[in-house]
Amino acid sequence: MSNEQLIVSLLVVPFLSALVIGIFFRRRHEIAAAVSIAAASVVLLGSLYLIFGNIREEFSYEWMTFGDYTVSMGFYFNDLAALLLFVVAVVGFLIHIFSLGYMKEDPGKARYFAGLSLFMFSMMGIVFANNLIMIFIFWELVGLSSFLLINHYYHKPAASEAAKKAFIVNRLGDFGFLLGIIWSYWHFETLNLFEMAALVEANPDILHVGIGLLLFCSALGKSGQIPLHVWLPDAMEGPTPVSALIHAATMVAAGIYLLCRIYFLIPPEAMVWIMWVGAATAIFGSLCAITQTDIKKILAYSTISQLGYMVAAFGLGSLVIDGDAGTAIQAGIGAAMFHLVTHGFFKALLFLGAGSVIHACHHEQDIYRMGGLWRKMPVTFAAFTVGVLALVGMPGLAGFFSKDAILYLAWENNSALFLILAATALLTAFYMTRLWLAAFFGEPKTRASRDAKENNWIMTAPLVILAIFSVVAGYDFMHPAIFDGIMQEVPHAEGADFALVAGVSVAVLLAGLIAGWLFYGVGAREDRLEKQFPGLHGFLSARFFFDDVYEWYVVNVQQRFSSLLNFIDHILISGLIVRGAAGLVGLFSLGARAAHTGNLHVYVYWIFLGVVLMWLVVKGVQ
Amino acid sequence: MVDFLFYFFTAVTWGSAAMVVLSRNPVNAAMFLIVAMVGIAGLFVLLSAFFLAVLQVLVYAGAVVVLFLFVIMLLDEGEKRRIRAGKVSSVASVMALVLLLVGALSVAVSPDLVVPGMGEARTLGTTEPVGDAPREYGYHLFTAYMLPFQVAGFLLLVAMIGVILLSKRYRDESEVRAQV
Amino acid sequence: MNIGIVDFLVASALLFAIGFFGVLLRRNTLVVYMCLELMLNAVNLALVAFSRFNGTMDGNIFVFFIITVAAAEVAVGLAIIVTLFRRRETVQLPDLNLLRH
Amino acid sequence: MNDTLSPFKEIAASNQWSAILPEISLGVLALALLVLEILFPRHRRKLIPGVAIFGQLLVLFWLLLFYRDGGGFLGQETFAGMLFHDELGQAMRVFFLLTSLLVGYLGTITLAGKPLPKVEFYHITLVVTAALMLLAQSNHFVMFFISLETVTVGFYVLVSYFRHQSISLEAGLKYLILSGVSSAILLFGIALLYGIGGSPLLAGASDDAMNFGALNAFLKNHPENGLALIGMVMVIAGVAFKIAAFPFQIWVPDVYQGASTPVTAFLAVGSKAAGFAVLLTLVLKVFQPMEAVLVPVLTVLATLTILFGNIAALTQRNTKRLMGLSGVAHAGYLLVGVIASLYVPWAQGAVLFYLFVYLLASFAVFGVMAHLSPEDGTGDELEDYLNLARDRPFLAVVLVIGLGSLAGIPPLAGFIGKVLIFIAAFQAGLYWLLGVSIFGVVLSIYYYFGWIKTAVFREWKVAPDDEDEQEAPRREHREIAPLARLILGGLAVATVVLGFFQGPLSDWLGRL
Amino acid sequence: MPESYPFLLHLAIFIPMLFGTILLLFSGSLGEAFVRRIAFVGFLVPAAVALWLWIAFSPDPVTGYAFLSTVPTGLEIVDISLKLGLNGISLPLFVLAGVVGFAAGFYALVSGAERLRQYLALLLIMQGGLMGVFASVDVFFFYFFHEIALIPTFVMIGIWGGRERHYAAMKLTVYLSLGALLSLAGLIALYVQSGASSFDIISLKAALEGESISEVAQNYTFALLLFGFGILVSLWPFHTWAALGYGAAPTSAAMLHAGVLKKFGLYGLIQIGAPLLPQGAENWMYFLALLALGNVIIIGFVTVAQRDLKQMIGFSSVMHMGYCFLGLACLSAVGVGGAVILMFAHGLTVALLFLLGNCIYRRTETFDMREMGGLARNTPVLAAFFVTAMLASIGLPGPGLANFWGELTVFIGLWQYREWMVIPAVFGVVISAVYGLRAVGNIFFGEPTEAFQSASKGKRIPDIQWHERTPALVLLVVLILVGLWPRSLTDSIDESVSPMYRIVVPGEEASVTGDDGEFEAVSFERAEGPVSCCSPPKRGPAGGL
Repeated sequence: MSNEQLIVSLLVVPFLSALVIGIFFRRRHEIAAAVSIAAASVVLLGSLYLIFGNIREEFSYEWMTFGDYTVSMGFYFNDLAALLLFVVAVVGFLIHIFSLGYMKEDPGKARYFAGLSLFMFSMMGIVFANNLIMIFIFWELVGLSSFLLINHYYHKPAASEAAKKAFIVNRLGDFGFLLGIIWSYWHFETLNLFEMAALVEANPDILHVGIGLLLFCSALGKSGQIPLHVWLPDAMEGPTPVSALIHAATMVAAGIYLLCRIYFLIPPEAMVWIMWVGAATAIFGSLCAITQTDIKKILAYSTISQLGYMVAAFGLGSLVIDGDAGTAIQAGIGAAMFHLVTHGFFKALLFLGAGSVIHACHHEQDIYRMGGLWRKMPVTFAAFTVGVLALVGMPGLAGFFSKDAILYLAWENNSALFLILAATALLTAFYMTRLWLAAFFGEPKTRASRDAKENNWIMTAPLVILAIFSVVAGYDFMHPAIFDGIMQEVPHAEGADFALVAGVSVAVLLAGLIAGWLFYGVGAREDRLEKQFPGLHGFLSARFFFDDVYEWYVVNVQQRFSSLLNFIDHILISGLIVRGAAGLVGLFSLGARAAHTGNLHVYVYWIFLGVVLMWLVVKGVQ
Repeated sequence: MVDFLFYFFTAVTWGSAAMVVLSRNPVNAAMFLIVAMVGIAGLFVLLSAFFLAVLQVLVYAGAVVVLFLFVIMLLDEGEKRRIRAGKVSSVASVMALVLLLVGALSVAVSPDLVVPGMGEARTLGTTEPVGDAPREYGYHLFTAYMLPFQVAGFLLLVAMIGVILLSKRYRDESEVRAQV
Repeated sequence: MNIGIVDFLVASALLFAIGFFGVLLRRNTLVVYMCLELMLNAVNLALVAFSRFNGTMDGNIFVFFIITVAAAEVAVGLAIIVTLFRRRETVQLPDLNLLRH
Repeated sequence: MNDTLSPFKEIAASNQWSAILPEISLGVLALALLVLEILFPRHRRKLIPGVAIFGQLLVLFWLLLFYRDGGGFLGQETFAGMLFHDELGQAMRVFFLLTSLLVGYLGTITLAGKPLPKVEFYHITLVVTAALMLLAQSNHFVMFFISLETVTVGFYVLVSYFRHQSISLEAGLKYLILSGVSSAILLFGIALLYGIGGSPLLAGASDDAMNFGALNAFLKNHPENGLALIGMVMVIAGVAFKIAAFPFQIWVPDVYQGASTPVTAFLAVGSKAAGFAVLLTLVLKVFQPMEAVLVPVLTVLATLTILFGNIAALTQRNTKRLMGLSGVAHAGYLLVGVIASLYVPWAQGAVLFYLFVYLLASFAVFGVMAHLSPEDGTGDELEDYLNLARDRPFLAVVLVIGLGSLAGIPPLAGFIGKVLIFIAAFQAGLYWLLGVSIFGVVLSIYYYFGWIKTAVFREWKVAPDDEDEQEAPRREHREIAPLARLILGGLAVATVVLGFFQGPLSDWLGRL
Repeated sequence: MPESYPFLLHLAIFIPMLFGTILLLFSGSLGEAFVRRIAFVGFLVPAAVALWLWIAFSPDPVTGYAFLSTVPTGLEIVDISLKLGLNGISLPLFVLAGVVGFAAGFYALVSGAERLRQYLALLLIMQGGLMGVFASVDVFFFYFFHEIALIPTFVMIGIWGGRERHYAAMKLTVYLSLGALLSLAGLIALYVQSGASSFDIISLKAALEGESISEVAQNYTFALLLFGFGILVSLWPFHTWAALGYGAAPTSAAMLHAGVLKKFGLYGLIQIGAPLLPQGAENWMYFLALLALGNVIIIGFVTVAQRDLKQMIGFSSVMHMGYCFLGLACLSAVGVGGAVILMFAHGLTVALLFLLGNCIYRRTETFDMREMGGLARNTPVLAAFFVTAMLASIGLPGPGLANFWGELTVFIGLWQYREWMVIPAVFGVVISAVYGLRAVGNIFFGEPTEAFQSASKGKRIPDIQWHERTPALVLLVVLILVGLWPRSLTDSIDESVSPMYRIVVPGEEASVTGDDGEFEAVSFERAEGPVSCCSPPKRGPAGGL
């Protein structure tokens, strides 16, 4: 099997899996799961072979042509793609395994696994695509699989609503993305990444801020940046493994990946915007996370915050004043991708941990209704703890390295940004402590948490594996030469800078942990923040009113506007104009009918006047 | 003399025609119609159309109007039911009459319409009458107008059958009547 | 002998107008029908006059035909009127309004 | 004496009776019917309508098979210029024969069981048909007038034929007086034309001024002559009465409603077609030099005719009046074709084609009407057509095809007719009329389909939420005779087939 | 047997018509089983022919048409003859007509409609007309067949329709007749002015290549065609017949009309109007594009406000026609090609939606989406079908890839025409997502509503059944097939569209080359073999990231 064939088959296998399950095994849940996991394994093995075989390819097939306009199905596998593929394949496989346990009793298991396979297919497409249209296609497809999976519990109105919201908000982002693609096509005459890069290289002036910002819209939607982040917390209505896979580790990170993949299309002016959006998202996410009580929502906001980190890191690439721009951007990419990888592992771990907890507690998700779980679920607890520490950036764990790289970059470039990111780090430590303490310590607060017990190995094994990755992913040995294209670009602080950045990092971490410990205490039964600072809590739990604004828009603007247009359509066009015209003609008709009075004299007058009329016409012509 | 006769016959014709229109009693109208017909016959004579003049008196005055009179007597509606023209209708018809007169006169008088010199050059005095012996009619009717003549025969046949059809009483008439 | 075609045409046209006026004015079917005959006679007059001044016989022949036709029409028309009277007991036009609108 | 007579002999020699054999045979047939009525014993008299129809069929076949060339007189004048035989005349002969056959057939349905004389109906129909044929071929105003009056007098009798009904008589009277007025106007116009065209003072004047050819030659010299213009206007007005063009259409609804169905059909098809044949002849062969004023006059008439006919028909509920008013609209479209024929030679063919398809469709509809309202004066309202498709599906299909063709819906022949007229109009540059026609056709869709809707829709399924729709009681079932099926079916099939394949008729299109 | 292909075209048109007529005439005397069998054959033949010809399609290089044949009908005087053939533009629509016709017919066969024979007969006649519309090379017959197909719609709505059927049928017919007649006037104008005195598209083209029509005449003629056809395609604001009519129409009729017949107008503009009247088209296009945006945005929002499922599908179909118009407005190979694909894809999708909508109705006994909910629990497969169809309709490049191809291509073309128009056009995609997903959510997800529960009376609601599934699958398979492999259609479309419409080279419009020409000198040299890893652009063309 040639490399090309291998790559294509990596794309096709999950698709076939989804298709086969959809058509043949809708009711054969076990077979469906087996098929899906087999596909995931094939993807995993093939990916590892590709990645570590150091195979890099570019090729394409023509898909459609009109005149000079051609769309091709193109594949472009490079280091960047390899890095993401690694995360997708590994995390994806682990989550398939985990799901086997988590979804064991679910009546829609086959559907669920079909969705997972569909998602793997779509994600593979994004990873491999070599042109913007193909990226867009798979971009929408991951959106679809996300929709289907969020909607897994479709009988719950909340899930249905959330899925709809996710899809529509993503479409909003894709609206910009598509505009950007179309603009790019006419701007660059091509949509092939490879050719566009060459064009930009030959003539850097051809870049356009508008294109850059429109393409960034894609990440805005998928990666949950302000103001399109609203769908991500709601997306937690889906099964927890899905949240782990799609809404934490891979799909949402794809936005970052896309930015990195098309970095050369984004001029520095756009980078600045991107950076600030990222920073705002980072701090916003962490602030929102503080007041959430749903374990998954906390993690979701945390994800938003971390994605903001990555976006900010990417944007930071623009700010290196000295030294040439290319390197600077590379540094941003390096930092962002590095964090993407580590975050992928530890956030997947956290979600799976949460999933394990939820599963054990019979789908209880409120952290104040858990408690004391560390004793009952030791493996989960240990793994979750590793995840928490990685997330907050405990030195020695993966998160520390990647976060430091970003902080360093910020420190070098923009102190305001550095402060924001540092504050985010502090808040992260604060809310994760709250979660950790409330969920795992103290007394069990509900019967469910009292009866909770450790899950079987199918669910814990992935946790353990991910925990290992969360520990080691930051170390250089994890990144052999094959990832050099990216990893070499990750900025490493040295000397005083290192000391400073690491020092600040550790300081905020400790501050956050301690503050959290002190403020919430162990095994709290209720949210202390809410009690003591109801104003602040209220403000934060309102999540900056984003959802209210959207809600208001939908109900008061969109719905009313469409009702108005509907009214106009019915009353004005259909009623007044069309029916009105018909009515007018009808009136004439009644008049014409009335002219037939039945009186012979009137008829003779008609004839008489007819002759007169004809004569007048003759005279008029002459 | 001829001129006088023309004016006389014209006046008689117009006058009695006007009386046909205006007289209230249909019988009177019919009588005036006879006078008008005779006036026209007189004009025919002036135009040397003697055969037609005779025909006019015989057919119209002698047959047609008498038929009218018969019918008027037969129906004998008399004074029972007589609807007179309403105000609006009268005004309208008078206006129509004015229009008609204007039209008629403009046809006849306007120099635009009539070829210049037509009036003066060709008068009764200066032109020769065309042959008007009944034999002339015969020649024409049996040569050039053979076909119309035959068709006219059919026309009269149809008219005759029609009249019989419409006037004849049928045995089961009452039955038919009941249906309506 | 100075009477020319114009004079006859005036006579005929006015007669036609009077006849038309009668058709418009009168309510009695029979009188209306008589007025129609007046109009036909006006035509006859014009035709005979034209025939005389054009020096062709066709006009006269045509009049012959018209008289024939008129007689036939009157016969049929009066038959209709009589039959109608038998059914409706009226010959006034405004009464004939079963058919309208 | 010989000298005087010799020109007459020459003229008499032109009386080629063999040129009008079809008309003669109809006339003889008409007379034969009267004779047969006397000869036949009472119980045999029922056969007479059959004889009439069979005789006409024979004439028709003979005409189509052996008399296609008009007895060799095509392109010639006969009877001293009284007649002119051309392809149009040939086509109209066939047309009127078909009309008369169908009228005769409808007559058998309508007259059945009525205590009315039957033989006379066929007799008059035959004479009128012969006169119509002559009218279409006439080349001289005297011939024109006489045949026209024969037709008219025949129609007086036919319209009031159902004398047991007040409305029939009333219609007859209305037709009588209005037709009389229009005849008088027409005659006055002819008189003026004769007077001016034969005036020895004018160049180009003719001895035979009532001959169409001679008049045309005269008008070529004097297209602006005022007297001739008035004459033209009055003649056109007289013809417009026959074709029911606005504002001379006013008699149509009343008379159509009052007359019995076969007579209405005869009026709607035969009389109207004759008017158009005459109009074509007059416009193309006589008044053509006056094009400059003729076209505007006809344009105004056509515009108003189309608009008025369609608009007035929109809210009409009586089917006969509806057919009358829609017939007015059709007259408008045909007028467009007539105007176009001044510029586009083949437009005559288009008018002819239109007339033929109008015949087929009209008789299909009138045939259904005749079957539905044997009791005249009743059953002519749209409401009487409710549930027709349920109770008498065959009639419903025929009705739908007929109405569809009248509305100009493909694949029915009426559509082809309209398209040909439209193409001709466009080629002639009559954009305004084209626009008006299209507007008119859209309006006509409304009432034709409204009728179809009434006949077809209100049946079968009753939506549960439409409580006002209740199944109407079935009408009593009346057998449709096999012959009726054959004829109505034939009309419908011909309408459909002509929509797809116009071969037989387009023959004439090419020749005109 | 290439010689027999023209014969196949005739077969595809006249077999259904013939069978339909037979059913109509002898409906009383035919057994039910026989009726079904004959109707099935009548629907199958066009579909089979369409698919066969799709495979066998290879146009003549001179005319661009394949399978040409001519039958005289007796109107040689105006040069009208039944000339049939297919080119790259008509092929997709011919296939569409065959496929949708089969699906609609199949569904009708088993729909259990009252008076099934008549219903099938009308559908068959309509089907024959549809096949004829797209196979006609003669403009006259193109129009002719359209009307043949239109009239059965009227009758079907009137007899088998739903709420407001009488009004809807009348309005639809009068409105569409108006459009048809306007376009007929335009076609006649084209015929007369072209100087070809022929209704044959090929001759018309040839005549106009030599001497084109004056610009003023082009403007008027194109306006007639534009508004005539526009009414038929429910161009805003002439759309009000559409949703009403579809709302009232029986399912199979709605499928055929919305899916296929409606494309007639666009097809006419694309195949005849714009290529033959280039100047007129050019002058009118901006206006058309504005109206089309009205379709997209205004009707988009109106669709959002709909509560009735069928009305919503109807309005969404109106909205999507806006995209096709936008594609046409570009007058470029890309835009028009996109419009053709979109027509094809939309035809399949909307037919599918009407079909599934009826399946839903049969289960819920209402079209009001507010009274539905949670249906997916009982009917997961139906839900899957419906979701797929809806997503295809809203242009998701997912399972219904074909729609996406069309929309994308239209957008690409549109940018070149007027950049700002792309923004509202693409925004329409968001709107369609709103109503599409709302409908899906309301019908299938969430808790079953009380009304619905009481309607089902505790009965188990069956999932989609074989007779519903078969037509749906037929439609879906073709849709996905073309979506996955668009070249199966686009190659032939391109072949026809490219000579007719201008091909815009991107660089011409883009600002890139406006300043200096040197940019064009850049050539892309692709590295052979495996691309070297990890290099930023300056290190080689592979572009490391």
